Parts: sequence; structure tokens; C-alpha cells
Amino acid sequence: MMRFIHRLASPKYFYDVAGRIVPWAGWGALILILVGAYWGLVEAPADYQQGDSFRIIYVHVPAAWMSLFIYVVMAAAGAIGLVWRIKLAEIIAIASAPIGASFTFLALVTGSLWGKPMWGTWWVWDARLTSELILLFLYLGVMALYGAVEDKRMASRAAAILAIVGVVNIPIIHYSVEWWNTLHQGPTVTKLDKPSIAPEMLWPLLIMAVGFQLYYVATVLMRARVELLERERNSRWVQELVQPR
Amino acid sequence: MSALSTPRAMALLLRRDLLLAYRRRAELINPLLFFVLIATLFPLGVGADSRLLQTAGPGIVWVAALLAALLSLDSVFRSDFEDGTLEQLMLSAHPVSLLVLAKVFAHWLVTGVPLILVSPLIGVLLSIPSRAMPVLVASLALGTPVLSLIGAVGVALTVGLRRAGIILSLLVLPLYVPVLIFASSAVDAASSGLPVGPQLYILAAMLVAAVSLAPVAAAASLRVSLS
Amino acid sequence: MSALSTPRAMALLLRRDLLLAYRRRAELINPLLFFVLIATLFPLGVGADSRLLQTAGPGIVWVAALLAALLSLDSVFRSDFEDGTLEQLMLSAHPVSLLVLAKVFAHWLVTGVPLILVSPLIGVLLSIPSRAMPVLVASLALGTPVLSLIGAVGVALTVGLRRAGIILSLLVLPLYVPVLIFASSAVDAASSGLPVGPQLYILAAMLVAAVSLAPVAAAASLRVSLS
Amino acid sequence: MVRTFDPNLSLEAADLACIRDDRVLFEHLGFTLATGELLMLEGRNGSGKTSLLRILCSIRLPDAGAVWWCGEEVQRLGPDYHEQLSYVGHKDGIKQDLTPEENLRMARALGRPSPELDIPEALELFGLYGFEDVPTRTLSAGQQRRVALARLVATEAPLWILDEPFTSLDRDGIGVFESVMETHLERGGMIVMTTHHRVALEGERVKRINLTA
Amino acid sequence: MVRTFDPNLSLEAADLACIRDDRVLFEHLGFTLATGELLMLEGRNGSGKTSLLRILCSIRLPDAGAVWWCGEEVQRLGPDYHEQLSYVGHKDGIKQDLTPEENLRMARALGRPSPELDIPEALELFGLYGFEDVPTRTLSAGQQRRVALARLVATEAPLWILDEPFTSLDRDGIGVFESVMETHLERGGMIVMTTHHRVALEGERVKRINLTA
Ligand code: HEM
Ligand SMILES: Nc1ncnc2c1ncn2[C@@H]1O[C@H](COP(=O)(O)OP(=O)(O)OP(=O)(O)O)[C@@H](O)[C@H]1O
Ligand SMILES: Nc1ncnc2c1ncn2[C@@H]1O[C@H](COP(=O)(O)OP(=O)(O)OP(=O)(O)O)[C@@H](O)[C@H]1O
Ligand SMILES: [Mg+2]
Ligand SMILES: [Mg+2]
Repeated sequence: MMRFIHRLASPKYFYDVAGRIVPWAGWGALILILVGAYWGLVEAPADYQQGDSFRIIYVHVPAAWMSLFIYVVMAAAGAIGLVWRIKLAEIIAIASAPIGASFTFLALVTGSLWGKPMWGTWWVWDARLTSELILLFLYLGVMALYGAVEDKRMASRAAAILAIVGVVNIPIIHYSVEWWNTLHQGPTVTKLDKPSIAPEMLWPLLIMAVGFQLYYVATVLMRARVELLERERNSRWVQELVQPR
Repeated sequence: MSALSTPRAMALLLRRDLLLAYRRRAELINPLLFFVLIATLFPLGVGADSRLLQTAGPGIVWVAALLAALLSLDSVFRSDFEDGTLEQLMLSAHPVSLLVLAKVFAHWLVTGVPLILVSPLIGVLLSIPSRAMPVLVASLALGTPVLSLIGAVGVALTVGLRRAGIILSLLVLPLYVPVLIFASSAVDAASSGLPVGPQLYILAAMLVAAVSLAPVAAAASLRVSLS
Repeated sequence: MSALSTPRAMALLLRRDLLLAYRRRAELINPLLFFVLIATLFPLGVGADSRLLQTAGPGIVWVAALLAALLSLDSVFRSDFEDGTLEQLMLSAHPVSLLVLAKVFAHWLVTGVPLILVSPLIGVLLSIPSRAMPVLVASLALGTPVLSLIGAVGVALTVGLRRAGIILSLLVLPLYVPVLIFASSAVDAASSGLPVGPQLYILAAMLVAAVSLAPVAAAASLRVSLS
Repeated sequence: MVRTFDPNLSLEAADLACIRDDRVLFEHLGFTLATGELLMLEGRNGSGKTSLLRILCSIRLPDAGAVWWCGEEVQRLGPDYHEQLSYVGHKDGIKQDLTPEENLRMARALGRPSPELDIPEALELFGLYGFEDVPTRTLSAGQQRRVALARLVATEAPLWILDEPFTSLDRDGIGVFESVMETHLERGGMIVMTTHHRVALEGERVKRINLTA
Repeated sequence: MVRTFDPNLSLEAADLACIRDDRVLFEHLGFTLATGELLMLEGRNGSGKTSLLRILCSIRLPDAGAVWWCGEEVQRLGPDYHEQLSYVGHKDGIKQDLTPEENLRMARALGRPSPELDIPEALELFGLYGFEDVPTRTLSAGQQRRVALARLVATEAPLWILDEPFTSLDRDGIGVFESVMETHLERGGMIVMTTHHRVALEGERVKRINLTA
């Protein structure tokens, strides 16, 4: 097991493995998202209260979940990179930031599109919405800090520290609907015992969620490979790789 | 002769920073002045409708406090970085996180405490009811150290960057938001005669967390920024 | 070869400052973000009552603009002072006041213009009615250059006098107040459907006065600060 | 043909005094410098060399006396005097975020561009070939100093005022800069400088003022 | 009786590498320094001397290799290693608003106070008598450098790491500091330094590494 981890941490091995995973994850994501979208947007029954506007749930909820999930991954990878000085972890962390920021943005946009018919306004300053907006700023902060530091090794370590500090925001987002009584929907899907949602609605939602996951895996590995090539451009294996054979 | 004990070194560092602040005593009242100016600019910009002011009052005081803290943050490490004394701190015989704690404490004494002292006056200017004043002071007393502590991490991360002033605010302001929300909601609640215990407890918990975590994070950030 | 013509030197200086800003393009959007952050902090602190926001909106936008200008001001001369390039400017073959004008113009392009462009968005967040948007934009277009110009004088004074931090706040913010008052009253008037001509004319007059006087004052202050 | 400067130029100072915190650094100091001459200011740390140079540049006002350029008081000449001089102080006076090339371009915009050397040549002369387009902040202390000195040859000013120009330079760098000064004097330029190093320039054209004495 | 340092101290480095912006500044660099020895780093501007010194201080991480103090890796020793060293870099590391005396007091708080010299004596040694209680900002460049160097003798650390300590010093100042280094080595101290000046210390105890080669 340790040997496997050690091998995976070697840049060249990671580069090859990631290269093989990317197409699988990419195609998987595409198929699942298409299936989920068809099922959700066309097949699933309309909600008895909200009519068709509820269908935005199939984008909003997975995107919102991803925005939280990716942040945790980023902070964890950052911490690993910081403590054990593993270059790959640093790269994964920094490659995640823009993806996470886009999902956050997507969650915000779909949420406020949904808010207009539901609450009659694009935006209210309630706890969940505010904390999600803060999440966007945190992502932007991580990216800005990374961009501002010249030496990329230092930059990723600085960005990692910021990401770790920002983790406090995650439980706030998640529990905000319970801690404060807010306009936003309480937990519907993620209640442990029994989800209070019809199974015909749940399945496409879960398929979309898995599709988004695979999309993340594919893009983060792609970004990580690029970043890796750039950082290791002087090493022997990269030189051999780009040498025309 | 062996090295001084760490608490003694911290005390000396605190003394040094206070001395430096005293040497620049004309600048000392700057954050304070800024605080007062913002709090008075708002009525000018917003118009002097006193019912409006009363609702907005606690928010304005707290936003002003937050910006005053933000503006004075730079002084925590910036000048030490520029003249090379920060390197000397990092190479000292004591744990860096404790030295950072001493520096942050000095910063709070110089910028936070005056705000607390002058806040009742501002409260009057913004027609905050007098029964809410003790809560206003208490929320500032619990909240401003948190601002200094979180800010120190941000400054430590950006100290190597030129013109970091604004990137700093991008990093730090999101983390300030919870403090702002709980503190101003405490004052709001007090103005309406509601209990304020929960909010103040949460602020106290934030303070404890910040005191124990922020110095470590700031020390790690400094190590990254300097190398 | 003889010296370049002064307009050409100004153009080159402008280009240099824009280039410097571009080099730090990650930081370029920062005054903007700061502006957005402040404008969002207020609803958080004040509470989300939309009627309240609507009355306070123009004031908040303008106070945010003013603070964003104030915070970014330092970059006009401070870093030039610290690395010695300001000395080189003072020793150049061209009138210093015109070089100052070029630098201030660069500052405005980098910090003021983005604010103007993004202000409608902030207006929406703060529920400013859409008929007042053009006036909001116009007031910012006339007002932000004045902020940069007045600020430049303040910074020119503070850059050398070590303890002049106080002068910056004392001198600059009060001078900003008229801009703030006329601009936010223009937006207020527009929201209520009243004519806004007088306020905008006054802002324009301020702009003309500032363009002609501030560079000279700033140049003189720099000369004092450096010796 | 090597261009030469107008042979009638002159820098004169009379009765200069500088007082800092009640301490008289120097008094009744005067000199005349003609084309092709070098004035070497000597003196211990804290004897007032930097203060004197800043007075000669007209950045600082003297506490007594005055400085004349070609017979006119420098305070009154203003930009016309500044056009004639290049100053390299203790601080390098370069922007860390710009590349050496951009820094020199700016210097040429503020002064008079040199008709002989363009920017790449000036950088090459100071051994900065290959570094012309990286941000100056990533250069070493000595390389940054070289950029500051390259400003002197990329612009054309008869009067150079140099405050310890050799700081941080390695031996090669010192050699290069000595020959640059040599050429400048031969072309009829003037130099006022301080240094704690021994300088290879000698002869009649080198005047010395010791501020410690 | 002159106190001496523990004779078993040693500073070792092996296989060090430093890479900046794709350029390998040095690789496979190693040395061992015992008590009483001086390591002189030589090399042209930009050859990586400052970078190496910062790695030795543990301010910067090496891109490969490691540094050991008495057999333990310095990254892991942390403050225990820092207690053993004094660093004077390109920047003076003094607060301009404090007086020289206050600056030294702080240095003694951060490191180990010297049992032999108190603060006035250390300042006197560097010719700063009479300047001990003015703000350091009003001192000249060379006087400020002297304050930074006085830190070395006001504290007691066996290992001195010096980046061009002679910058801005006049000849007197250089002489004084050379004799201070001499004494330090005789007491069993160690020095790692760079300079572009010729230094009067010679003999077996002086090792040299040239980074340009
Ligand atoms: C800009 C506006 C909005 C934002 C920023 C936002 C944000 C979020 C976030 C971050 C989550 C994930 C929470 C977690 O997993 O802990 C979430 C979940 C959810 N949101 Fe929204 N939301 C917005 C508007 C809306 C609207 C208008 C509705 C519908 C009325 C809605 C319905 C839901 C539902 C049903 C969930 C799933 C809850 C669960 O079971 O976890 N959201 N939203
Ligand atoms: N912050 C930095 N970022 C990137 N590269 C840097 C940085 N600092 C230095 N370098 C590079 O490292 C090289 C070595 O710099 P260093 O300061 O170690 O040189 P040095 O030997 O001390 O030179 P000098 O004699 O001029 O002080 C320089 O050529 C520079 O290009
Ligand atoms: N800003 C200042 N305010 C007050 N006094 C000053 C200031 N700068 C310098 N002095 C005083 O003037 C004296 C001369 O300083 P100056 O910098 O001219 O010396 P210098 O001859 O250039 O020395 P060095 O060889 O160290 O560069 C110093 O001893 C100092 O006390
Ligand atoms: Mg000097
Ligand atoms: Mg160096």
C-alpha cells in the first residue's frame, strides 16, 4: 500500500495514470449528465406546488454540493501538500480552485434564477445565500493569492494556508438552514433516515450528482497534468515526453 | 548567558511595538479618526432620517470598525518585512507563533481599544438607544481582537507582495463577515430589548478559536512569504 | 538627441503606470472587489430590509467608492517613493505637475473606471431603482476623478512626512465630503424622479477645478516631502 | 566621431552649509567643476556626503550658500537643470515590477535619450544580457544596481551624481563601471561621487573634498 | 578569561541545490564547517550567494539536499537552531524609528544576550558613541549598517551568517569589523559570509566556495 502511494506520488507515474483516467471520467460524465438531464427535465413529473420551475433543482443542487465538496478536497490536498511537501497534492489543490469557483457561481446563478419565481426576488441576504457568496470570495481569494505570488511553489503553499483557514465556512453553509430560520429550503435530500423527496425525482438528481463528480475528476486531472508539465518542464521525464521520437 | 524565557521575549516585543506606536503617536489616532469619519460620513450620504439611522446604526458602527481594523492591519508585519526585522523575528530563539501573538496583541491595544472606548460616542451620533450601549461595547471588546487575529493571517500571507493592500481585503473580508453578522445582530437585539446571550457566546467562541489557531496559521504563512 | 516633448513623456509615464498595473493584473480587479465587498457588507450589517436599503443605497455606493479610492491612493506615489523612482521623476526634464497629472490619470483609469462600469450591478444588489442608474453612473464618472486628484495631493504630503498619516485623513476625507453629498443627493433625486441638473453641474465644476489645481499642489507637496 | 559635451559647462558651489539636528555637517564648502573633471567626496560614515549630493541635485535646500550650473542658480533653473544631470543614490530608483528594459525606457522618457547607445546595448554593457525581460525584483542585489547604473549610459546627461555606485557590484562590475566613467570624462562629462572603495581613476582631473577634515 | 564556544559544533550541507525560474543556480553543493572556521562564498552578481545564505539560515527551503547543525537537520531544529545563529542580510534588519540602543535591546531579547559586552559597549565598539539615542532613521547609510553589525557582538551566537557586511562602511568601519570577526573565530565561532571586497583574514581556517565556477 505504502509503495503504491509512493509510486502515485511520483510525477511521471501520476501523469500517465491521470492521462488514462481522464477519458473514462470525461465520457462517463457526459453520458450521466445527458441521461440525468433527459430524465430530470423531460421524464420526471412536475412538482405539485412549484410546477416546472422546480426542474432547476437538477442543476442547482448538484452544483451546490460540488461547490462544498471541491472546497473540502482543495483544503485537504493543500494541508497534505503543506505538511508532507507532496508536490502532487499542491497541484491538485490549486487545480481545484477555478473548478470549485465555477460550480459555486453556477449554484449562485441557478439559485437566484430559482429564487425569482419562488421567493419573488433574485437575491435576499439570508444566511445560506450569504455564506455561499462568501465561499465564492474565498475561492477567488485563493486564486488571486496564487496568481499574485511569483514563485509557484511558495504560491501554492500560501494558497493552501488560506484554503485551510476558510474551511470554517463550510459547516456554516451546510448548517445555516438549521441554525437560522431562513428562506432557503431545509435539508430534503440529505436527511439520513428517509429523504423527503419522491424517488422519481431523486434518481435523476443522484445521476446528475455523479455526473458532476466525474466531470470534476476529469477536469481536475486535466488541469493537474498541465500544471505538472509546467512545473516540471526542466525534469528529464518531461524533456523526454516532448522530444519528438 | 542563556536566552530569555519566551514570555519575557514576548513582553519585550510587545513593549517594542507599543514604543514604535508611541513614536508615531500622530498616526496612532488614525484608525480612530477613520472610524469616526466613516460613522459620520454615512449620515451625510444616507440623509439624516433618524428612524432609518437607528435601524442602520449597529451595522454602520460595525462596518466602520471592520474597515478601520482592515486599514490598520498593514502595520502588523509590513514595515517589519520591509526593513528586514521580520527575518530577524523568524530567526529568533522563540516559537514564531507566540511572537506573532505578542505583535497582534500590541496591534489590538493600539487600534482596537481606542475604538471600544470611543464607540459609545459614535453610538449616540447614530442614535443607538442607550440600553444597547453596553452590548455595543461588549460586542466590540469580543469582536475586535478576532479582527486583528484573522487580519494577521491575511497580512502574513500577503506581506511579500507589493501593493497587497487590496488583495488583503479580498482575503480577509470574507472571514470577517461572521463577526460582523453576529456582532451587529447582538446590538440590534439589544436595541429591541431581546436577549443577546447567544450572539455574545458565539463571539466569545470565535475569539477563543482565533486566539488558538490564528497565530499558528500566521506563523506558517510568514514562513512561506519569506522564503 | 534632445529630450522628448513633455506630452510624449507624459504618455510614456501613463503607459508605464498602466503596464505596472497590468503586471499585477491579479490585483487589478481588487479595488473593484473591494467596492463590491463593502457594498455587500452593508446589507449584512444593516439587515436585509429592502425598503431601508433603497433609501440608504446611493449613500452606500458612494461611501464604498470613496473608500475604494482612498485605499488605492497609496499606490499613486508610495511605491515610487520607496524605491527611489520618485526622486528620478522630480529630477526629470519635464514639469513635475504634468507628470503628476499623468500618474493620477493612470490611477483613475485603473481604479475609477472599473467602479463606474460595475456600479449598475451594485445598484441592483442595493435595490436602487433602474431609472436612477444613469445618474449613478454619471455621478461616478464626474466624481471619481475628483477623488483621485484630491487624494493625490494628500498622498504627496503623506509620502515623505513620516507622521503625515493624520493629514491624509484630516485633509482628504473632509474634501471628499462635498463630492459625496452632491453625488449621493443627485442619485437620491433621480430615484424620486426629481431633476438632477444642478448637482451634476456642481460635480463637473469640481472636476474642472481639481484638474487645474490639484496637480500643481501635489507637485509642490512632493517637492517639500522629498527634501 | 565621439560626440562631446559643450566644453563651457560648469558646476559651482560656494559657501554651502548643511545642518542636521543642530550638528553642522559642513560649512563654507565650495568648489568649481569644469568639463572632464571628477569630484570625489570623501569622509567617514555620517560625515554628510549623501546630504551634500542631494543639495547638488537640488532635491534638498542648503542651509547656506548656493549651487550654480553654468552661472545660474540651480533652484531657479528647475527642469532645465534636471535635464543636464543623472543621479544614482543609495536607493536604486528602479521599479521592481518592471523589467530592466522597461525601466530604462522610462528613464529615457524622463531625461534625454542617449544617441549612441540604445537600451539593449546599455544593458549588454552592464552584463545584463539575458535578463532584460524579467521583473527586476527577481534579480540579485548586484544585478539591480547594474540596472540603476545602466540608466546613466542609456540617457545623455553631462553631469553624473553618484552615491556609492559600487555598492553590491562584483569585481567585473566595478571594472566595467570604471571604464564607463573614464569614457564619460573623456567626452567632457562631469562626475560628482562618493565611495569608500579605491577608484582606478587618477590624474589632474580628479578633485577631492574630504568632509571629515 | 575569554569564553569559548563548544568545540564540537559543526555546520554541514550536502547535495544542496537551488533553482529559480528554471535556472539552476547551484547543484550538488556541500561543505562542512567546524569551529573557528570561516566559509567565504564567492561568485559574480546573481550567482546565488544570497540564496544560499538564506537556505543555510533555514529561511528558504533548498530544492534538493539538506543542512545539518551538529548532525541534526536544521528544518527540524527550528528555534533551537536559530538560537545558535545571527544573520545580517542585504537589509539591515533594524527599526528606523527606534534608537540604536532599543534596536540592540530587542536583538538581545530575540537571541541570547552576550555575557561580555553590554549594549553601550557594543555600540561604542562600532563607533556609534553619541548616536545611541537618536532614531536610527536619522543616521547615514554606513551608520545604520554599523548598528546592524553591532547586533552580532551584543548577542552571543556561535554561527554568523553575513551577506556583504561591509556595504556602506568606511575604511575605519571595515577595519573594526575585520578584527571583530578575527576575535569571533579565535573564540571558536564560525562565519559564513559573502563579500566583493578583499578581506584581511587568511590562513587554513578560511574555506572558499566559488558559485560562479
Ligand atoms: C442564490 C440563491 C441560492 C443559493 C446560493 C443556494 C445555495 C445552496 C447550497 C450551498 C446548497 C447545498 C447545501 C448543502 O448541501 O449543505 C443548496 C441546496 C439546495 N437548495 Fe439552494 N440556493 C439558492 C436558492 C435556492 C432556491 C430558490 C431553492 C428552491 C426553493 C433552493 C433549493 C435547494 C434545495 C432543495 C437544496 C438541497 C437541500 C439538501 O437536501 O441538501 N435553493 N442550495
Ligand atoms: N525573488 C526571486 N525570484 C526569482 N528569482 C530570483 C529571486 N531572487 C533572486 N533570484 C534569481 O536568483 C539569482 C541569484 O540571486 P542571489 O540574490 O542569490 O545572487 P547573489 O549571488 O547574492 O548576487 P549579488 O552579488 O548581486 O548579491 C539571480 O540571478 C536572480 O535571477
Ligand atoms: N533624515 C535625516 N534627519 C536628520 N538627520 C539626518 C538625516 N539623514 C542624515 N542625517 C544626519 O546627517 C549625517 C550625515 O548623513 P549622510 O547620509 O549625509 O552621511 P554620509 O556621509 O552619506 O554617510 P555614509 O558614508 O554612511 O553614507 C548623519 O550623521 C545623520 O546624523
Ligand atoms: Mg551616504
Ligand atoms: Mg546577494
